[in-house]
Amino acid sequence: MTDPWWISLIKAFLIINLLLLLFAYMTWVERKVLARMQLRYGPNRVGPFGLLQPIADLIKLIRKESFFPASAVDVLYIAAPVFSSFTALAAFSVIPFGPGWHIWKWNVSGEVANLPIALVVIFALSSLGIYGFIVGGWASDSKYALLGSMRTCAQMVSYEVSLTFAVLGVVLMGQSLSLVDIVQKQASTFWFFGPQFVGLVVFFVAGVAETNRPPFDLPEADTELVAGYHTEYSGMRFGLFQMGEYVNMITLSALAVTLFFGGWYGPWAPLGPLWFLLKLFVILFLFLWLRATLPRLRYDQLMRVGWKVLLPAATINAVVTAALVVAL
Amino acid sequence: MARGNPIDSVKGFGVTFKQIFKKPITQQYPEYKRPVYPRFRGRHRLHVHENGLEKCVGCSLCAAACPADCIRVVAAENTADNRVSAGERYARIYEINMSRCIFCGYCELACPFDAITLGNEYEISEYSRDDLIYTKDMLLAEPIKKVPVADRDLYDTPIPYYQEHS
Amino acid sequence: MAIASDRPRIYESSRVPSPIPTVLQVPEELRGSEDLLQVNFGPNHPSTHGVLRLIVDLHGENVVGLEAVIGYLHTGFEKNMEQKTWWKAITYPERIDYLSFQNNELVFVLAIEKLLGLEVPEKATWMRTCLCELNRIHSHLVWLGTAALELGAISMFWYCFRERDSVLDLYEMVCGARMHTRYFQAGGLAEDIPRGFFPEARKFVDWMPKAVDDYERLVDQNEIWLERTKGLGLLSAEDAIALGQSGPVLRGSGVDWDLRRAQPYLAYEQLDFRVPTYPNGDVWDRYKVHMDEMRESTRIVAQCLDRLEGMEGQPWIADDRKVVLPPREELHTSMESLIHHFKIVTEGYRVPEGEVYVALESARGELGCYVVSDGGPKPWRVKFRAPSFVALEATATCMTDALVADLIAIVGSLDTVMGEVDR
Amino acid sequence: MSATELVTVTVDGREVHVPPGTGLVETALAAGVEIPVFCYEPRLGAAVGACRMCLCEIEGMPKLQAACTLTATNGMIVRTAQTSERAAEGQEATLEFILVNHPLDCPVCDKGGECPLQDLTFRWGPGNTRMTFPKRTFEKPIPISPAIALDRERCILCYRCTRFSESVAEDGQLVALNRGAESVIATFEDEPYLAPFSGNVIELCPVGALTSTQYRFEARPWEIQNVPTVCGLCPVGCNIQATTREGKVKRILSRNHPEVDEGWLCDKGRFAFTHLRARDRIADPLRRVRRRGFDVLSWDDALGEAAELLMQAQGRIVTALSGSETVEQAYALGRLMRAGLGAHTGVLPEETSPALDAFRLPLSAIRDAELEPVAERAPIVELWVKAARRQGAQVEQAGDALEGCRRLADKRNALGKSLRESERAILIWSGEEGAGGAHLAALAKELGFAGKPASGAFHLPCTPNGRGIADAWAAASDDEGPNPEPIGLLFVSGDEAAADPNVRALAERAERVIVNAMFQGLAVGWADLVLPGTSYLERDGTYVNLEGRLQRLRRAVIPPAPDELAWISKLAERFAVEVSPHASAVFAEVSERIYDGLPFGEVGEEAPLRTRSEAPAPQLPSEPAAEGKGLRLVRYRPLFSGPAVERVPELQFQRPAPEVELSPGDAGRRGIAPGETVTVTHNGTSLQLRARITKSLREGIVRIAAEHAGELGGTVEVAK
Repeated sequence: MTDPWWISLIKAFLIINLLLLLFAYMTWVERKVLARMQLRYGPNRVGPFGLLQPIADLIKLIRKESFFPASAVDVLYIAAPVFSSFTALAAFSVIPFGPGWHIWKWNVSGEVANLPIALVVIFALSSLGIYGFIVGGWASDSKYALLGSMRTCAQMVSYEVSLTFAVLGVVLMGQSLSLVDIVQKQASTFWFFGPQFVGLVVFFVAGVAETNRPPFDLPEADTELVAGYHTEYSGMRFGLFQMGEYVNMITLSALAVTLFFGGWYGPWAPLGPLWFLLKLFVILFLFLWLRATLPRLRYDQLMRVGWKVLLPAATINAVVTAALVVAL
Repeated sequence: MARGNPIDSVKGFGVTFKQIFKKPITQQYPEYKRPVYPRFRGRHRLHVHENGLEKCVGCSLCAAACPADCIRVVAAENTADNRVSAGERYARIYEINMSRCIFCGYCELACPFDAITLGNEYEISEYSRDDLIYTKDMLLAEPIKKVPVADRDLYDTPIPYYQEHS
Repeated sequence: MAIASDRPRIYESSRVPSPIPTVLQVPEELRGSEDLLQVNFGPNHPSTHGVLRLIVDLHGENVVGLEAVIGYLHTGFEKNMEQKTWWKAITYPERIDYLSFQNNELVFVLAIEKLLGLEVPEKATWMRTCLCELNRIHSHLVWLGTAALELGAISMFWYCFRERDSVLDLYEMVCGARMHTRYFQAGGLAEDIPRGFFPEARKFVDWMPKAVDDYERLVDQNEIWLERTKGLGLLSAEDAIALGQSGPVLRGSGVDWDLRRAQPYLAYEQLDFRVPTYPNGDVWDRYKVHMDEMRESTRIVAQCLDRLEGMEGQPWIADDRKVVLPPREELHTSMESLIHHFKIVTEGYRVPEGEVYVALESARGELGCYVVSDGGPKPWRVKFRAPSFVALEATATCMTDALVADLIAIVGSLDTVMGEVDR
Repeated sequence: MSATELVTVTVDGREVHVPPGTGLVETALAAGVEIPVFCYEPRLGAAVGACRMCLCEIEGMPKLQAACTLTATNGMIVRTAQTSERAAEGQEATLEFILVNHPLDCPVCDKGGECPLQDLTFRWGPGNTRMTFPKRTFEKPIPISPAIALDRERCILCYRCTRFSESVAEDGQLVALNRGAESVIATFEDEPYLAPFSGNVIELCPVGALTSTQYRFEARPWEIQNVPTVCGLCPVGCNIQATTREGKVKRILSRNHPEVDEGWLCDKGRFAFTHLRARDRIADPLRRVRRRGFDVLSWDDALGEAAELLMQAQGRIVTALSGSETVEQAYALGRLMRAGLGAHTGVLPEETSPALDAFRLPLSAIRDAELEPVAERAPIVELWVKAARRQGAQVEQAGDALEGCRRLADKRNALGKSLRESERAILIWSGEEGAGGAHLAALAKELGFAGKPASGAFHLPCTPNGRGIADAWAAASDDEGPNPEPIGLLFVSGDEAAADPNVRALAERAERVIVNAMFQGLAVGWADLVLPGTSYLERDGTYVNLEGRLQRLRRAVIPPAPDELAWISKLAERFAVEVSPHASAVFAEVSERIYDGLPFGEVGEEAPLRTRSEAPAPQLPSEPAAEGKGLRLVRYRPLFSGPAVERVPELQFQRPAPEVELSPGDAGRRGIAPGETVTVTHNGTSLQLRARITKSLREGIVRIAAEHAGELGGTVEVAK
């Protein structure tokens, strides 16, 4: 069942790089999709279709001066982006992306680490990741950044509750906290997005909020707070924050795929990871579509939605599911 | 709090999604240069007569007309061995400070000899302000970068009434 | 939070005291509190991009104090104009309110013509009406795009700019410049209307209502948009009048007042159009006024085009040799024309002594131009009544119970152009 | 004037009361109505009504009348073009007629933009033309003198120029040739127009027919600034405007001060400004280096060097002043030398006596005088004298200064007698003798001018501000010291001093020489240190002219080097003397001492003449010892001479020829015919000069321009 340590290492290495590549091209996709929705072309100068744009961005970010405010708290200021990008990357380790393969004499599983409490790990890591944003905003010693990190703090904490409650139904139905088990369960029964539709909606909305994506991008609302918690960041430190944010978004989408859409399983061909990727992109597209269409919420409205709409909905959903699961 | 039909909120998604299939409106600028209309007022040009003499006589009317005071003309007298323009005087120095110019075209209106016109070039950015002071040689030279002009017959003024009736 | 203080009110039904508070005072009980955070919104801020500074006192996310600092775009337009001849000064007003440029140009030209007692040909009058309404559409489009952008609806900006570009294309075709046209000259128009204008303008007029439909589909019924705009930045009709508001801000507060109808100029008397008003005085209503006005302006443009198409061959500028530049072809044959050309260009025409105030309805409200002439070739005094400046004064009054995010929405909804505020 | 003496005229329905005889143009102006004119110019004498622009309808006269030729009479009812259709039509027709043959030259014409023809056409004329035929052409431009170009196509035959030439300058060189449509302006016999006041016709011309060759195509009216200042080239101090463009003086225009110049300028004042851009103009301090000539120094080094030279001289310093310094500059220099270094010896360019202050009059009084004995004339004074003669004044040549004085003081002298009787008599004196006017003052006192406010005396000095610098130098310190011997350091201030042979002679005795001059040519060979000088157009300050009028100089252009006041102030700092670098502050100090605290700002653009003061009794110097036999040589500085004129090509023809002037008697006795080459001998040195017989010269005297007189002096002998 468990792989030898070096296989895990190779997988981890591959996954991290794939994830980074995905992050890089996610920025490209986002720009392209947004552009098309806004009657523009998007990046199309660097390489064919602008495909080298992410690399150009990377080079730019690395070469750019890493601005450092004189009154910033140095260790925390530098550590914050590193921390948030690390937790974001780490969270992906428990997401199963394939059924597992038999290569030569080893069985290779479809995830880096199959933990019985994978879901808890993900939530734990994402809760930790918040500290990166909060500390980063606070350590910058800037009013905009401070406001941004305050917003992050409140928003993330609020929505994490709803997010967790939203998956309770799935956990109940899957009867496991292991993501692999949940996927297998879906494969053997049905995908959970149907029975858990309320859970899915709450999960998705809370997920958008959790990843600071529009219309919940209040922590970095550019027209209000300049750039929120990362106002004072530039160069690769800023890049790390961006990376954390995008990887979080990917992780969340992957989690949604895993929890509600049967993970790597597909209706026709057993394509494994390809199915997984395809579903992942559909959900990511939703993120972008939201950004292109909706205005930003206001802070108090955001809190209201979080506590008064999402949380009750998620709770009722969980209770009803529990009742049904017990009853059936 | 809730107003109208909540489904209406979703209409907006249709609007954004629809655009994906439309042709983008942005222009791929350096490769594609949108034709300007014939009246477009861009970079100035000084003209010469067919016999090679400059049309400009250095009268400074353009400088007087310029609301931004960006034209400097220093005139001198034509001599037998140095004949530059058709009249008695010519512009020894003719400079336009493009960084001040507001492209109002008053210089063009003011010039009694049609010596200066505002052309169709709009690609006049430079890295240094000094380079934006155009000298006579630059203004007399044939513009290097060409910008297409929309159909002159279609988009330009019909024959003025006073010309028809005189 | 109440803005009224112990000072007397401007008039009974208004809550605005006299003198008008332009600063939102931090309430007594909060003063000196450590919870207050004073934040500079601007001048270097994405929403104010270098032109406006708002010093905001925040209590948490609540705006409790507000002070506007202006002058970052001060260029001394009025004083500059006093140094230029009347003819040259025409190029200045269009740069004051760079979005409503054609209206600004018109108001100054109308003032000159009024002082000169100059009759303008009919064709010029109709063309001016047409361009001014196109200009109103242009200005409202920019407002809508940027106001939506500030609320986070980023795509709207691009859709609005698509139509705006069509308007600017029309300007480029007619005037030679996309924004600062100097097309209106004392006596009429600088040039005749080009042939291709009518079909192109028709195309735009046909398309524009559909575009407005699209904008409305995007945000009109959107729950978040409604949440962000309804009931915010309230300005009652009484307060709006007390604060001297005009234009969409006034009409968004339910006052049915439009100079185009109340005091017709140009060809407005002969035009059929509606003046939209909305009663609540919140950001939403101001937004609706702008949307409706775009539709109405499109109708006006269509009516103008109908009239103009029948005027081919008519003169577009008055035949007054002492003011209007003589035709170019005469410069090579007629000494008199050359002298008149020379004098108008270098010294400028003289405008009889007198003072005049001309007001018109620009995209942002009553745009007034007060001009005093001492009989010389240069204006002795030029003063603009800038609607943006007046609108900005209402910021503090509107800013009751507002959060940071509303601050942006409210300031945005007042539709101020800082170039006009600072002049 | 009492009301009974006024006549009532109605102009366009407005009643106006004016003295009888007032021109109709002025009368209308008094009523607030402008009658446009081209040819009318009261300064040129009687109106000629040549241009017909001033056509008016006058009740009782059937045809339109030229208003400029009429004077106000009681009950006259005038309707100008503003109210009369006929007059307007007439005026428009006149303009149309004038423009029929006017070339389409505005864009190339120097007058364009400040052209009365343009102005009047724009304001009164028709908007379009009926003229479709080819226009008349002439050869153009014709240089009628090195400084003036004539363009006959543009001429509208107003005859202003010829009238000036005929009846103001009285040179008679500009004339109208032919008649009717063929009329053209030309010089007499097509000779170049060579006259000292020729430049005025440029300003008089209402179109661009007469233009300045110096200003040709240099600038347009909207590109220039006009700086009101005062000419610093002769003691008259004509009020001028310096037209500048892009930091360079482009031309000089007159600025009518009715008491000083009446709007006329001599050609020197008008054309000599190009010396500012002379090729040998010094822009940096120079130090003499043996063999190599001069080395350029930085200003810091130069001031260090100057301070060292001044220190080394240990107070044995002589300062030679030019007379072209401003009052402030002279005072500052005085403070530095006298207060800072204890060097009180100054060589002033000429003597000036304050005694004449008691007989002060404006120059315009000359015109109104009935009697004036003249010794010799200065440029504009000459025009005033001519005007006086035209008005019927008796102008007498009084002859040689001292001798003449004595003669007039004699009660039996006929001229002296009428001078005593006349209420309006003016004495004019020039020349370097006469103790700076002390003799003249004594004579005026003797003739009883003190009690006659319309009678006065003028001494014409040689330098533009001799009086001002003498006063300022005296005001700088109250101490006196002995003349140093030997001279440790000679400080030469200004070009005139540098060009003065007497100063050069002084330099022979000096150990070191510092020269402050504009031109390198004046400093070569004798200066150890050269500090760049500036011109009157480059300085702020005040001048005192020959009337004693304090006038304000304004800086028209920034000089290529710091002006004198700036570096004197820095230099003075090193010797612990406080001198402000700003003319206003220095003037405040000077004014406190000698001008009754008059503030700098109130010197004014059209300066008033200070009232006559109770002057001290003239201190007459002892009579010069009678010299040996022979003819007495009078060295004089002609108007067109000096370092500035030498550097202006347009003025070369005006410079004096190498001539010796003799009286007819002396010439006849020696058998000298006009134009013959003669030898002038003095003390063994001799010069070959051309002889010229001058009737106004008294016997026993010969005159030679200083620049041609070489080392001659005292008494000379002239032989064939």
